[in-house]
Amino acid sequence: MTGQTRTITYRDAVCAGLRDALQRDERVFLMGEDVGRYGGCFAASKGLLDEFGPERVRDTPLSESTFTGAGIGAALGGLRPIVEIMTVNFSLLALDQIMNNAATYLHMSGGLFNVPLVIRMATGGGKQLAAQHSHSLEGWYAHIPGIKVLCTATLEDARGMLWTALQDPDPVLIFEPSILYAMEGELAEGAGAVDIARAKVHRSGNDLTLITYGSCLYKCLDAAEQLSATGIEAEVIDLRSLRPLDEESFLTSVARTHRALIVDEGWRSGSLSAEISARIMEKAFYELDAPVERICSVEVPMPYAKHMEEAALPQVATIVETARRMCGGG
Amino acid sequence: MTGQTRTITYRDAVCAGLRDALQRDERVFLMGEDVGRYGGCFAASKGLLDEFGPERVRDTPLSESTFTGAGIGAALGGLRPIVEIMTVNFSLLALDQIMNNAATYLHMSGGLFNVPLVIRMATGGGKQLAAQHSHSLEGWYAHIPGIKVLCTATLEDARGMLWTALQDPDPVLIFEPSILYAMEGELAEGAGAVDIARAKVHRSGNDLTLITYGSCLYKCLDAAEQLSATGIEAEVIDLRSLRPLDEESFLTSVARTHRALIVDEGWRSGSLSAEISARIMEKAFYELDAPVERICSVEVPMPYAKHMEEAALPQVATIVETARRMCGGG
Amino acid sequence: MSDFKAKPGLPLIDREESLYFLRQMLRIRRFEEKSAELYSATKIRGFLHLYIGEEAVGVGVATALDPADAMVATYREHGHAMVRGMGMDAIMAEMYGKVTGCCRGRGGSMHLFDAEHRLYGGNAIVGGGLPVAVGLALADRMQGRKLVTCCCFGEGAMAEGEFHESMNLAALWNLPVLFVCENNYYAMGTALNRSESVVDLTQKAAAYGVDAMAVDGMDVIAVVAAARKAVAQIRATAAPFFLECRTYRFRPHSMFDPELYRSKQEVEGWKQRCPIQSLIRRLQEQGWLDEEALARLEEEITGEISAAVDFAERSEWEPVSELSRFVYSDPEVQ
Amino acid sequence: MSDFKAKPGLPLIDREESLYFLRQMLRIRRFEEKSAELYSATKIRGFLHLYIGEEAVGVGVATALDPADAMVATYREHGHAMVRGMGMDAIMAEMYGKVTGCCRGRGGSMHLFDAEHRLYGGNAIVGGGLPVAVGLALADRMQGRKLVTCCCFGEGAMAEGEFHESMNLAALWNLPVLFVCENNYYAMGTALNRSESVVDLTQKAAAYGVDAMAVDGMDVIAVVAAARKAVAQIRATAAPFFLECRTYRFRPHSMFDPELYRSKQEVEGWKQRCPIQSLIRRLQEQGWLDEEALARLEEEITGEISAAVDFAERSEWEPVSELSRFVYSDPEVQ
Ligand SMILES: Cc1ncc(C[n+]2csc(CCOP(=O)(O)OP(=O)(O)O)c2C)c(N)n1
Ligand SMILES: Cc1ncc(C[n+]2csc(CCOP(=O)(O)OP(=O)(O)O)c2C)c(N)n1
Ligand SMILES: [Mg+2]
Ligand SMILES: [Mg+2]
Repeated sequence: MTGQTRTITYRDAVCAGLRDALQRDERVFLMGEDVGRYGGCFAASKGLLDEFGPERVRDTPLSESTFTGAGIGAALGGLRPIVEIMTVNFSLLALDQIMNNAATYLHMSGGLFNVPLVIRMATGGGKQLAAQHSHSLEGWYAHIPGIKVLCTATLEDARGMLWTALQDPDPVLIFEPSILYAMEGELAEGAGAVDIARAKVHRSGNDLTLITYGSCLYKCLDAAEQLSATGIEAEVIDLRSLRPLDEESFLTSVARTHRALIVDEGWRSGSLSAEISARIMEKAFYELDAPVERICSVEVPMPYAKHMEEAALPQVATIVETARRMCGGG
Repeated sequence: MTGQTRTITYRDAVCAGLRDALQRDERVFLMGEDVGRYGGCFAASKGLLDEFGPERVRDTPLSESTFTGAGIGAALGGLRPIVEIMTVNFSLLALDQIMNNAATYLHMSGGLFNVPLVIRMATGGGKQLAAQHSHSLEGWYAHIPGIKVLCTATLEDARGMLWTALQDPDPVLIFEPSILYAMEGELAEGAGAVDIARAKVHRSGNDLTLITYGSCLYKCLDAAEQLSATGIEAEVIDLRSLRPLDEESFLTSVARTHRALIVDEGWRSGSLSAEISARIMEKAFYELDAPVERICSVEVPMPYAKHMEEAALPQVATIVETARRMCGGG
Repeated sequence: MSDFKAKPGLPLIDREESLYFLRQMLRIRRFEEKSAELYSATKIRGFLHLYIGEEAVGVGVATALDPADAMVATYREHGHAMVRGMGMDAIMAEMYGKVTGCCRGRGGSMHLFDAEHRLYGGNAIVGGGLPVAVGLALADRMQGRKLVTCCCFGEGAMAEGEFHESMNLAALWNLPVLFVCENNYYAMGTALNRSESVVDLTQKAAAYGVDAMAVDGMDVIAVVAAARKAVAQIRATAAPFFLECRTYRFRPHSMFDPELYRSKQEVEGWKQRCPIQSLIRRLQEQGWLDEEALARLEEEITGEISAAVDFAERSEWEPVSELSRFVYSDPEVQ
Repeated sequence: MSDFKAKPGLPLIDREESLYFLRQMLRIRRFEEKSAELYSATKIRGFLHLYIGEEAVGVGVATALDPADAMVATYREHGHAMVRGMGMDAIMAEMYGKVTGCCRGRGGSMHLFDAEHRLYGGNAIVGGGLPVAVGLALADRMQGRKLVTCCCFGEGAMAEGEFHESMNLAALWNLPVLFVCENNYYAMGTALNRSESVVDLTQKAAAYGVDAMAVDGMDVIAVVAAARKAVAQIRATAAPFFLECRTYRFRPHSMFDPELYRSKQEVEGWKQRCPIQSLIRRLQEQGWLDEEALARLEEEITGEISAAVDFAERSEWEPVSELSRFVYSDPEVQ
C-alpha cells in the first residue's frame, strides 16, 4: 500500500468495492432494482452496467422477496451474488427469504449447504423521507442467527467490507447509512479488503466509552470533541459488525472507563443498544461506576418535518449532555 | 362473576374468546388460512364457521401479506377484523404490512386514521417442528412502535385479552404459544375481558425476581417451586404485554429482591430480555445486588431432534441453577 | 377480459365537464411546477414525485368516482388528492412540513391523507396500498355500502407479489375494487419490458378472471369514459375491474434522477401528446375555449397556488413536544 | 400456453421403465405407510406430511430429470428424495432425529437435503422454495451448465406472491425452471376454488408467457411423458415451463388433520384412481407383471424399509455439544 490517498465520497467507495469484486471474481454478480440502467438509487453502481454488462449487473423487477431468494439459490448454485435491496424499508418484503432460508440452510441441512450471499441495503433516517422510508433496522436484523450483519460507517469499510463479506461462506448483510453516501473523505489509494470481525476504536479516552455504529459514529466523534473541551475524554467505538458482536472491544474499554453510553439510531426498545447494555450488565457489572445509558431514536414512525425528524433522531447535544451527566458534570 | 370454574383447555379458552367477540360486536370478523372449514390449524376456531357463517369466518388463500393488509383496510373501513396468521413463522411474509402500514397509519396521517386491528398468531418451539416452524419472535415484534404486542400464557388471558384488544383503537398483535393449546386448567365461568396494560405477579418472593412471559411462565413457576424447596423464594412475573412494557412491575419487584433473572424463549442477542435488562440497568442499577442475568434460547435455527431442541430452549434446570448461583447458592 | 375499448380522441360532448377536466389537470400541472421550484428553493424536502404528464389519469379516474368512494394512491399522489377534493393549502403546507398540512407535516409529499374525502394515502411502499384497498372494499361490502375503492399504482408495482395476491383475493371474494394501473412505462429506471415478461398488462387480470381494459392515459376524455364504464360495472356486480392507463411521466422519477435510462427523443415524443395541450386544442377546435378564457383560468390557478404557498409560509411548525403524539391513539401509551 | 396435452391411459411402451415406476411408487407408498406407523409409535415426531396418492407426480417428474439437474421441493418430499436417489436409511434416520440422517437429524421430515443429488430441500414455508429454484437455474445458466431446476409446490402455494414473482422472473430472464404444481385440490383444508379465483392453473402461466400443460397426475406414464416433453423444451430453449399435475392426497394433510373439509366419498372416489393400483392393472393386462413378481417386489421393499428402520434404530443421536455447529460455517463464529 502506498501512503497516498484520494478524496472520494462514501458513494464512490461503495462503487469501488463493487467494481473490485466484479473484477476479481467472475462468480460475483450484482442484482437489484435499478442497479444497472439507473445506476443505483444512490448512484453507487453508476457505470458498472457498461463495464460488466447486463449478465453481471442485473436490473430486477420490483419483487424483493424473489430476487433475494434468487440470490440464495444462485449462491447455492456456485455463484457469489451481491443482492442490493434499495433500502432496509423494502427488505421487510424479503424477510421470509432472509430468516427462513438464508439464515437456516446451513444448520437445517446439517452442514450440507452454505449460502455465500451478500445482501446490501441502505439504512437510516435524516433525509426527511418520513415513516415508511426512514427505518434503522440493522440492529434488529442482528437478532437472527445464521447471518452476519455489518454496518459500514467509514470510507475504508464501505470500500473494503464487501470483498471480505464475499469471501465469507455464509450470508452477510451489509447496511450502508444512506445519509453517508455524499460524505467526502480521504481514502488510501491501495485501500482494499478489511477485517469484518472486529470493532474499531476511533478515539481513545479514559473517562467514558461511547459505543456506536453507522452514521451515529460521526455524532459520537463530534460529541467527544466537545466533551474533550470540557475535560472529559471519551473513547469512541464503532462496532462495525453487529452480528456477531465484538463484545471484547467494548468490555475491555468499559473495564478502563467504567462508564458506557450507547448511541444507536434504532428505536430504543429492543434495539441493539439494549443487547450491548445487557452484555455489559452480565460481563462488566462490577466495573461500572454508573449505569450504562442509551441514546436511541424516539419510538415513533419517523415524521417528515425536519424539526420533528431531528427531535426523533439521536443528536450530538444529547450525547454531550448525557455523557457529562454520567461523568458527574453538569 | 360466580365463583364456579370449569376445566377447559387453552385452545377452548381462545375459542371462547373468539366466539364471544363475534357475538358481541357485529363489526368483528375472523379471517385467515383455514380458520373456517378446517377449524383452525390448532382447532381454535372449530365450530365458528357453522355458528357465524362464511362472511364472518373467512378462509383466505395462502397470501399472508395481502390478507393482513386487507385486515388493515377493513379496520380503516369501520370493521373490527381479527386476522389470524397461523404461526409467527409465516408472519414474516406480512411484515411490510405490519410495520409500514398498520404501525404507521395513525402517526403518518397526523392522527387522521387509526387501525383497530387484531392480529393473532401462534408462536414458539417445543414441538420438534425444526428451523422454519419454531420461531419465538414476539419479543422482536415488540421493537415496533405503533403496535401493541401481547402474549397470552394463561387461560384467563387466552380467553380475555382478545376482547380488550378489540376495544383498542390501534393494532394489537396477540401471540399464543402453540405448546399451550393443549394445556388444561380451571377457568371461571364468568371469565371475560382482562386488562392488557399490566404485568401479573404469579408468585411472590423476596429473594429473586423471575421475569418472563408466554410458555416460559410455567418453567419459571416450576423452577420457583424447586427453589423454594432450597429456601430461595422467587417472585415470578408474567409480562403479558411486551409492548408497551409494564416496567413498573419488574422495577418494583427488583427494588425488593435486588436480583433479577429474565427467561425468554427468543434468541438471546437482541431479545426482549436484553431490553428488560437494559431498563433495570437504567432505572434500578443501584438496587442490584448481582448483575441481571438472562436465560434465552440458544442462537441456532431450531433443530428437529428432540434432545437438540431441548438443549436449545430454556429449561427449568438451568433456571434453578442460575437462580441459585445468583443468590449465592451452589 | 372485457371487450370494450375506449377509443382515443372522442369528440368532446360536454362543455362544462371538459372545462372542468382542463381546470383540474392544469391545477395539478401548475401546482407541481411550483412544487419543483420550491424544492429547489429547499422549502420542500424529502422525496417529491411529480405527476406531470400523467394528469389525465388521476383526473379521469377521480371524476368517475362518487364522493363517498375510497381511494388509495402511491407516493405520486398530489393530483389524486387535489381531484378528490383536498385543497392546495393543506397539500402545500404538508410539503412544507407545517402543522396546518393535511397530516400536520408528519407525512410530506408521499403521504397525503384525507378522512373527509376518503383518501387513505399516499403509500410509499410500492404495492403496499393494494391489500389495504382490498380490505376497504371488503369493509364497504360487508357493511352493505355500495361503494367503490379505487386503487392506483404504477406498472412497476405489478411485479410485486402483493399485486397478484390482491387481485386474486378481490376476484375470489368479489370485492368492488377499481384497480388502476398508471402505466408510465418506467419504474424509476426500469422499463416495462425489463420488469414484466408479458407487457400486455391486461393479461395479468385475465389470470384472475378480472375484467380489464386498457386506455390511452394521455386522453382525459377516454380515461373518464373508461373509468365510468368500469365503475358502473363494479357497482352493478361488486366484482373488481382492472383499468390500465397508458401514460408517461415527463419529469424525472423524483428530484434525484439523472434519467440515464431513456432518451430525450422518447420523452419529447410523449410530450407531443401532453394531455393538457391536446385537450386545449380540442376545446379550441370546438370553440369552447379562447385565449382569453385560458389566460383567465391560468390566472385563477396561479392565484390559488400563491395563496397556498402563502398559507404554507405563514403556518406554524408543530411543536416538538407533540412528537410522540399519535404513535397510539391513547396519549397515555408510550 | 402450449397446445400439447398428455393423453391419459397411454399404452405402456417400455416394460423395464414401467416396472421401475411401479417400484418407485411402491417404495414411497410403503415407506410412508411405515412412517405413519412409526409416527403413532412416537418414533417420528414434528410434522409428517404424507405423499400417499400423489406418488405418480414425484416419480414421473424425477424420472424426466438428469442426475445433475436440481430439485427444490416442499415439506411433502419423502417421495422426491427417494426418486432423486436418497436412500431410505438416510431419510428414516433423519425422521428419527438421528445423526446418521441426511441432515444429522437437524431437519426432520420437512427438510430433506442431499448435496450429491442436488436436492435443495425440503422447504416448510409455502412458496419459499420458488425463488431459490429461480436462483439455482440462474446459477446454472450463468455458468454455462445446460441443467434444469425442478421446483415442486402445491396449488395452495400459487396464491402466494412469491409464485407470481418467481414465474415472472424466470420468464423474464429466460431461466430453465420446471415449475411443477402438485395440484391435490386442497391446501390443508382450503379447496382450490376457495383459494384461486381462476381454477384453471395453466392460465396463471399464460400471464407470464410461460408454456404450460396440465396432466393427469394419477397416471405416472402420462406424467413422465409430459415431464419429458417439458424438460426437453426447457433444455432446448432455457425458458421455464409450467406443469400442472392433477392429483390427490389420500391421507390427511398432516398427522393432526380431522379432515372436516372434504367428504369420505370424495376421497374414496379418488382412491379408485390410485396411481399404483392402476399401473399394476395395466402391467398385468399387458402381461408384464404377475402376482408372484408383485409379491417379490413388495417383499424387497419391505426388506428395504426394515433395514432402514433398523438403521435408524441403531443409529446414534448427535451429541448435544454440537448444537451450535453449522450456525456458521466457521466453527469459531457464534
Ligand atoms: C417495495 C418497494 N421497493 C422499492 C421502492 C423504491 N421505489 C420507489 S418508486 C419505485 C418505482 C415504482 O414504479 P411504478 O410502480 O411504475 O410507479 P411510478 O413511480 O412509475 O409511478 C421504486 C422502485 C419502494 N418504494 N418500495
Ligand atoms: C407461508 C406459509 N403459510 C402457511 C403455512 C402452513 N401450511 C403448511 S402446508 C399448507 C397448505 C399448503 O397447500 P399446498 O400448497 O396445496 O400443498 P399441499 O400441502 O397440498 O401439498 C399450509 C397452509 C406454511 N407452511 N407456510
Ligand atoms: Mg411506472
Ligand atoms: Mg395442495
